[in-house]
Amino acid sequence: MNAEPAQITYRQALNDTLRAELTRDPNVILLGEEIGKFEGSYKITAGLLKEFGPERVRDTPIAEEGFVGAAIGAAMLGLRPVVEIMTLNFSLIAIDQIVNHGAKIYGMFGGQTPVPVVIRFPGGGGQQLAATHSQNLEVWYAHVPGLKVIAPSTPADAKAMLTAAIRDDDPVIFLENLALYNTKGVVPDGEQVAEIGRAAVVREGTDLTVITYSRGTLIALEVARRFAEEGISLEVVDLRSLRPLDRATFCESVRRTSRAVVLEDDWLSYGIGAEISATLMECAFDYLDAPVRRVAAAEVPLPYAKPLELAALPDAEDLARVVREVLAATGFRS
Amino acid sequence: MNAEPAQITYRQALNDTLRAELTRDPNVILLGEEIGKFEGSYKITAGLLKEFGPERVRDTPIAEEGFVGAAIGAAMLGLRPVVEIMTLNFSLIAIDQIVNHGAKIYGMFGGQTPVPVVIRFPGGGGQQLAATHSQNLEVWYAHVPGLKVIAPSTPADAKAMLTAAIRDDDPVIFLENLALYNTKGVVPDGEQVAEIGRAAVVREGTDLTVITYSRGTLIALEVARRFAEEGISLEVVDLRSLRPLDRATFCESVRRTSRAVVLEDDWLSYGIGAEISATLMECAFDYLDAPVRRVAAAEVPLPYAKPLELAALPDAEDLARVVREVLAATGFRS
Amino acid sequence: MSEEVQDARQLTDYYAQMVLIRRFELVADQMYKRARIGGYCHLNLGEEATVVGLMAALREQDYLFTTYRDHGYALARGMEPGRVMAELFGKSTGVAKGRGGSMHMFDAGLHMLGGYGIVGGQIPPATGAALALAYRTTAGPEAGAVLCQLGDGTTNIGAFHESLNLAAIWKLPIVYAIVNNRLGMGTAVEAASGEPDLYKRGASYRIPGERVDGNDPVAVRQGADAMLARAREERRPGLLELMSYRLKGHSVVDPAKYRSQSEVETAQAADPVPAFRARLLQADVLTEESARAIEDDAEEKVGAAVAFAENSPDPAPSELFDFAYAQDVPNAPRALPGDPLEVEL
Amino acid sequence: MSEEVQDARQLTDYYAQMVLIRRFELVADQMYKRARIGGYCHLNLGEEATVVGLMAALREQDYLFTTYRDHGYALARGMEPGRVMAELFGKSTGVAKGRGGSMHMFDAGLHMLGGYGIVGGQIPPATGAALALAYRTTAGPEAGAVLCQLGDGTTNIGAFHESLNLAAIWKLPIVYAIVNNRLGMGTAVEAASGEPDLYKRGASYRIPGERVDGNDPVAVRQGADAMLARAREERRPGLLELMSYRLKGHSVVDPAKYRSQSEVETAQAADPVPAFRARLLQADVLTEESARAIEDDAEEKVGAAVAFAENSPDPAPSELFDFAYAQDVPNAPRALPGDPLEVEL
Ligand SMILES: Cc1ncc(C[n+]2csc(CCOP(=O)(O)OP(=O)(O)O)c2C)c(N)n1
Ligand SMILES: Cc1ncc(C[n+]2csc(CCOP(=O)(O)OP(=O)(O)O)c2C)c(N)n1
Ligand SMILES: [Mg+2]
Ligand SMILES: [Mg+2]
Repeated sequence: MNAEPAQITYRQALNDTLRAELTRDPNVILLGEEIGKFEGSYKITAGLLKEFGPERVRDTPIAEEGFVGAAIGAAMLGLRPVVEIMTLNFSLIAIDQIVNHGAKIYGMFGGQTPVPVVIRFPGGGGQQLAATHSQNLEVWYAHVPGLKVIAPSTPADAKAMLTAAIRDDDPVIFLENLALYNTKGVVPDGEQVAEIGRAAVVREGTDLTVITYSRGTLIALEVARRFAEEGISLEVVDLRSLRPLDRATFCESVRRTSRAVVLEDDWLSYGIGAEISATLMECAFDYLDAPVRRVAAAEVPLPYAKPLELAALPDAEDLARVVREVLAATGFRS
Repeated sequence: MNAEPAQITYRQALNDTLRAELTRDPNVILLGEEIGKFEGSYKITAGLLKEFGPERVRDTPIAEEGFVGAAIGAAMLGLRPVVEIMTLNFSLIAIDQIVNHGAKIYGMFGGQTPVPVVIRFPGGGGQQLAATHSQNLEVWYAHVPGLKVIAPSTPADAKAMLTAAIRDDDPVIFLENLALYNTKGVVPDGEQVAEIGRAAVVREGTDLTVITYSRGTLIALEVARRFAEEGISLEVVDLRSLRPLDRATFCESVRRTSRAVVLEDDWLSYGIGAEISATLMECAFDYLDAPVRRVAAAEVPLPYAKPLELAALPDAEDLARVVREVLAATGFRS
Repeated sequence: MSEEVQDARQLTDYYAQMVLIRRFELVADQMYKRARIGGYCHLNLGEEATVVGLMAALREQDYLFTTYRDHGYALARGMEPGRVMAELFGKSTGVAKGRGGSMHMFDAGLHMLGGYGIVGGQIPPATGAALALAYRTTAGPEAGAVLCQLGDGTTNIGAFHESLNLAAIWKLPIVYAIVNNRLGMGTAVEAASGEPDLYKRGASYRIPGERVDGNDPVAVRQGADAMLARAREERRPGLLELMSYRLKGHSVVDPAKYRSQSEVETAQAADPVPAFRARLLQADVLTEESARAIEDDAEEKVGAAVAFAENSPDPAPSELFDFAYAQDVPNAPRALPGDPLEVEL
Repeated sequence: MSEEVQDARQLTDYYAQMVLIRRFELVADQMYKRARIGGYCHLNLGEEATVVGLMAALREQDYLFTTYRDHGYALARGMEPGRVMAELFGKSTGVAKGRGGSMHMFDAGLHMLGGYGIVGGQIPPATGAALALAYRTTAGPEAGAVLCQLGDGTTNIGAFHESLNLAAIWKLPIVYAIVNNRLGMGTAVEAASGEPDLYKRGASYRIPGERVDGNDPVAVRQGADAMLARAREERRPGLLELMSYRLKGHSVVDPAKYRSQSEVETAQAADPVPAFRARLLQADVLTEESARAIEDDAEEKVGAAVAFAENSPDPAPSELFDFAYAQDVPNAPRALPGDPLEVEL
């Protein structure tokens, strides 16, 4: 007699969470370009200016270095700013503040002043936005001690992980994805606080582990469903946290399945998948039946034209093909 | 009856090469903070202002984004600017120009206008410069299509690779290292032009391959000499080019030696070594006797205090220890 | 040819260009809504007089850098409408071979060195182009100069500050042209800029600034001419502010709800295209007939542009790596997603 | 206490602070040359009057952000000389526990929120600190404000522009204090800045600017007092330029060959420490004896600071990860170089 639980979008989950945290804690403020009157480039902050006023939902000029740095300074005095950068691509303008300041201030000054700031932005291609507006450079941030870097793939995780990020005392890079905003899922009511630094096995399986995050998780789950129809059982690990990286979860999985494929949206060389594969080299060497393979984007500035964009970005077909190749290489029969 | 060939410093090799290229091609100009009157923070440009004048050796204000971007624009009109950024750490301020502009302009606009700019800077820690002045973020640049990223380890390579970089039509990140400037080596006379994109086996060996670059090469060679005294034969691969990455050279080496250790100065997670290990996973899986290991920096903002700095950075002892561990794990007896 | 006749020809030509841009943008809007165009699409609707006036002042030897709001500049600088539309359609025949799309018009031959999508991103390279001109050529009335177009909202970003300072101390032949369309997305100039009289911001670098009516192509041209002349002859940078207005949303998909009805009505009443038409009719430069002929011609040209774009080939996936590097090197990656690593042993 | 006596005390105190800084820096220079101090080491020699005047205007509730040239600020803000010296020595007792070194003095309790080594890097966070003050407190004569110190060369970087603009439009209680010591490393202000009258650069944001003699601590204090008062009471940012001079090289290792002998001589003649001494003797605020007592006291304090630093323990390698995160999370990396991956299965 239970009604089907209501599904909400990833966008809505973010919006609800920001509202809840603004309501809960007066130290939480939002900063970003066009987050107020315009309601956000991707409408994540819709309605919040009206509800909380311009002191707490603050439109900024186009000055990423300035306002991200200002958020860092405000956090040093105990505010908990949540900054929106329109897309990951523009975070490059603020990266000195993020990496040389936000990530350093706590440790470099001997642990005196935490920097509880959240920096949110979507990455991702596939929207024909061309080379400068389609990047997945999360690996840059994931490389940097002092930052926490998280990337939820579902509305429920978006809620629980954004809540955790806002309450965390360290600078958190909160990676969203243009392709996820309209995806839907069930989101539990009430306060949900994820533990930052934990991956999740989002589908259990026995034959091969797909390791991925953010948008990739949806693709991996779709591919796993397809393979299930053929009696092939894929396990899917959603990394969720890129720093710290929960190596144990995927190592344990791959030790069981003996086969692994990484799916990532970024460029192959020096991408997220490199660390996953290198980790498996160390933690699952004796368990692997075949080399770990990576499915990643072609290494070119992403072109605008749709056929080229499609060719350059990894998709379900690419993943399925590689999964099959790995299975075949290990003489797997379902 | 041959005299011992003269050795010059890495610094001198760079200085000589800049002079030679300024002399050869009027399109070559130098730009950077304090490169003229002050002769360069690390004196790489000593004497050049006097020789070539302020139009060609141009002191800039402190405005990394501005002058790196200006060099990119000048390159679009056919100049060949060589930009010095004082250290890698400050390149973060210019990174939007480097990655969103320099790396994109040729491809994104359909191949109409090359961007022949060289961006030089030293990376590296170990000088007690603390967290914001000691970073090794070359992996960020190595991840980006459209850039070429090279990192010579010897004075001879510094010369041949800087010459190649200046004559190359693409944006080249030329990575130096604070610890290398005073190191010496023989540098062949006359024009030397390296091929960008090639690694080098800088010491041949049979038992284990150490893969490294920049400062790491010197350490690896030293460790290899020590092991040779015990009758253990290490091969050393100097990557020299991080993008493109010459996978064939180190894959071939590891297929022969069956054992590999990566030495890198950057932070372990998502560092250069991750890609090397992940590559070996794919190209040498069946040849490896033990998992590839990585020797990298501890993942903290680098502290100022010497004992902490020493603990955080990889050195010859760390490499030697890991080499021994890998040899032991594979039951190696010399 | 008498000056008057010449003048009349010029004015007629301005009108023709304005109408072409207007028509092109309206059709681009349609084509976007019909999903012929993807990504972002920012139009010059309302800015035609500014665009045409600026381009009229620019000579062949000069260089142009713009923002992502660049269709009008591409057309007025001389790119074929068909190739501009083909770029919007992502076709191989596009001015950037379909790689760039709406935000990234480029033609090396015409010295249009790009529309740029990162706010402020074009300013340092434009400044560097002026550095190259200063390095290579001598000042004089025929020397080349650079025009760097930017939006009002863009004056608040660091790259603006750093670049203008470089241009000042290095005495570069460049004019920074701020198209003040009153808004950066939904943010009014006054809300974003401590000094909303943007032309005054040159003072921080001793760069002279001037504000001009951006709805009058003649005034725009004169303002730009004077500053470009100083750039050419004296190697002094200038800061030109063109007061304009964005008639529609920030991009095609923006309903621009953040503006009041009265604001929109005022703007529409000042729409530079009908205003310039009326002025030329009044001055007997145009007749109702000749005006209509111009408008019909624009319609036809844009129609042909669409047809050209429609009939042009898509780039083939096999061409993906064609412009990976300007100069080839060994080991450059060319793998498609999921391909095994390319390691030639 | 009569005003005159109070005044005399204050002036004496300024002198004592100036002398302490002077002595501290001279000893730091020695200690660097004896390899007790590593990394970079930038001294306030010649800037003592500016430092002391600024710090005199700053109240307990205010916040301070500076550059890497920060020893004097640390001392004048109230840090113990021994802990400042210990920081230079990289000891656990240092104000940043030896993590930061010369460029990174910090004391949360004293609201000294850091020396910063990236040029311009301190300006956005300082602006954000002012935002936090504005958000949390009401304007008024007792309200807190932020003082953000920066160098002349730093006014050319984007972060300066973006931050001042934010402070202007958001009406933040902050004073940006440019210490114009005429040089950024070897580059003269005129060579780096299109507008070398740096206080005028506030005009781009309608931020009032003022130039003050940085060799006179009283003038500096008065200038800063007035601007801080406006920041506190009216929430208006200010731009204060202090004309100063760097007596030695950019850092301890720089021989400063790029300056002429005459330039150096002029500067030495204007050295603020002896000048202020002479002035106080002249005004009978100090006697030769009381002056000497102050100087001896400074010498003793700095000597004690060195002894304290020498005798302090080095941080132990086992403490390397102590401040990796403010809030712990699972899987945070704690491996030393060469350690096998930490994977708890
Ligand atoms: C660095 C950066 N930040 C943000 C954006 C998103 N964005 C694109 S256009 C725009 C507004 C620009 O306004 P203005 O400079 O006035 O130009 P207009 O669009 O009015 O022509 C913004 C914020 C961007 N492209 N780049
Ligand atoms: C972004 C950045 N670029 C360059 C440097 C190197 N650098 C350190 S101090 C300095 C000069 C700064 O001059 P100024 O602002 O006048 O301060 P002063 O040293 O005179 O106190 C430079 C270029 C840096 N630390 N950060
Ligand atoms: Mg605008
Ligand atoms: Mg200075």
